[in-house]
Amino acid sequence: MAVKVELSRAGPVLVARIEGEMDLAAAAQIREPIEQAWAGDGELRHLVLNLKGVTFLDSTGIAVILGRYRTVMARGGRVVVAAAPSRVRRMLELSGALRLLELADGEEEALRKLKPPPARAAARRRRRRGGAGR
Amino acid sequence: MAVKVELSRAGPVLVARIEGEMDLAAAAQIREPIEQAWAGDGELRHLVLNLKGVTFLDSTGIAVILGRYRTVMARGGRVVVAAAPSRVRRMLELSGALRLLELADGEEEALRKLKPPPARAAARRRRRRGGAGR
Amino acid sequence: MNRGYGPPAGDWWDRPDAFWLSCPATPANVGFARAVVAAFAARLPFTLDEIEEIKLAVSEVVSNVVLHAYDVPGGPLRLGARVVDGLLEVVVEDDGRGIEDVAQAMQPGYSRLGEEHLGIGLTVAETYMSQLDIDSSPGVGTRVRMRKRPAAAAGT
Amino acid sequence: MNRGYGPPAGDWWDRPDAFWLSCPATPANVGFARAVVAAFAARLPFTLDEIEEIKLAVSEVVSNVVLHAYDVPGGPLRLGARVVDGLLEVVVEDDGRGIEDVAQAMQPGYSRLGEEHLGIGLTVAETYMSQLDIDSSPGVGTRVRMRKRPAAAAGT
Ligand SMILES: Nc1ncnc2c1ncn2[C@@H]1O[C@H](COP(=O)(O)OP(=O)(O)O)[C@@H](O)[C@H]1O
Ligand SMILES: Nc1ncnc2c1ncn2[C@@H]1O[C@H](COP(=O)(O)OP(=O)(O)O)[C@@H](O)[C@H]1O
Repeated sequence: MAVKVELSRAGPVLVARIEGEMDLAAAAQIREPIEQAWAGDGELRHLVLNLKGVTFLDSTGIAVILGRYRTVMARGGRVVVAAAPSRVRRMLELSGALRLLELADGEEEALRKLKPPPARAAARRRRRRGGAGR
Repeated sequence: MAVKVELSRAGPVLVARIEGEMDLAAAAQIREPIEQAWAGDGELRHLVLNLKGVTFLDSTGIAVILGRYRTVMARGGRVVVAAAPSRVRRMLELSGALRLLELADGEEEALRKLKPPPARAAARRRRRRGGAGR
Repeated sequence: MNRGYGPPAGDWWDRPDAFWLSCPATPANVGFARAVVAAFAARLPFTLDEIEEIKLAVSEVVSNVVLHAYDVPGGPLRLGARVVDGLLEVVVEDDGRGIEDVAQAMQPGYSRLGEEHLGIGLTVAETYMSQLDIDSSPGVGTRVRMRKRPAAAAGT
Repeated sequence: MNRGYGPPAGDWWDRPDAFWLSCPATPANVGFARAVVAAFAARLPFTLDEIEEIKLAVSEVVSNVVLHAYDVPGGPLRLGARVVDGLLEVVVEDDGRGIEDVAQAMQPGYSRLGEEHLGIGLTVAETYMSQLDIDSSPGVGTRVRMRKRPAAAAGT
């Protein structure tokens, strides 16, 4: 019945694995541990929501996801939804939430998406240094 | 929702594979095809009930099984219940139905149980011939 | 009793975690009643095996309403459940013929119908629930109340 | 309206394949209501995907009662379903504040609450059901009626 949320960390990324039904009864149980972990660690920048175990998602569940999107945006981060079952994905589409969220097939792909490729990262560092020199 | 009954024949044995919930709503849907097949074929002697796909069994479902037991007994046959899931088995026990029915792990074992071993069958034939000679 | 598709007894809503449902007593509603009570019971810490036991008890008692209560099938069936001090309470009511002799009805093997009626339904329900009470008035109706405590909550 | 945990409108039982349920409007009863309607709908030839769509619509409409109808949470929620000419009809009623402007409420994006309320619940429910009607009187209550025809039964 109850929803389950398991949190872990991969560098600047908070990973939340959610299992069960994402509805009104589950909203606070999902919102609170994520917000707490986020507020308690200023190094966190991105959020991965692994929805592999989600068996139901309604608009209240989507509102919980988009609420976390706002939290993450406030630090300039990104939210990636990983492993969403097809019904969950369809609901994310219908609601328009996919305009704001990124999708990944699994957690690994999600983490890869959030890691800037070394070449680009280096280029960015160079650019930044160049800018400071001007 | 609806229960499914699939019938097949192995020599003198009628095999019924039942899937779904064996309750009051399903009783007639299980009873009728079995009785019809049985009545329409005087060579049938034994019944195997494969309950592998049974997800629920209450006392009405057991009554349906014991009703078939009476039908089969009337021809001097036997009823073997095959592949019963543990909850179904527990209900068969609680109800006392196991005093009348035989259990088998699978359909093959059930059919083997109903085939008299060749040695014994031969012995029986000899005995019968001997008796006739007296 | 004799309240058709009406509401429960006055004190039912004293416990806020509760539902009350009416529907006709038909074979299709036996499985429906099982599913409804199982869905409600999920809010208590029952194991999957305990939920199956609850479904079995509900199935037996509701089948009795369909089979025994009415001469013409499809009369009113009322089903409620609530949480009472951490226990699940399930109530099943009908406005049917009633039971003359409740002690006899509870005997394993007793059935008012012959052929393919084992007379063990109430025994099965009693076995799997912590408590079962029957309140019946001949010609008026029958009310079966069952309670079950989650094993996980034992001693609390 | 304004009938507390009471029975449905007088003509409800004209269709014998029906149920009527009352319970308090609480978050836990959102999932319960979903499961109840899904169990009832199993008697019609809906696909598993259609059953999920029905659950979604029920979840949206019942969540609205929990979120919007009452100032103090836990007021009465009434839920019924029946089979009408091969269609599933679902009715959800409350005795809450009601909706002043139904057309506005139906607009995707409109919500009386801010923060984490998307205002798309009624749109989602309407999308997944064949029909959705709202009958609401401010200060008295709201009644949402939805219907869905099994795709397998199309043209029959
Ligand atoms: N709701 C009811 N209305 C009238 N009679 C009932 C009802 N429930 C049970 N009974 C009586 O109790 C008897 C025993 O019930 P039960 O143990 O469930 O066995 P069975 O249903 O196989 O007869 C029934 O045969 C019937 O006479
Ligand atoms: N049962 C109800 N009682 C009162 N107001 C309601 C009810 N259902 C819906 N509403 C109104 O309709 C609006 C839109 O509902 P909906 O589309 O489900 O979005 P949301 O629930 O996110 O606000 C609600 O914000 C509310 O003002």
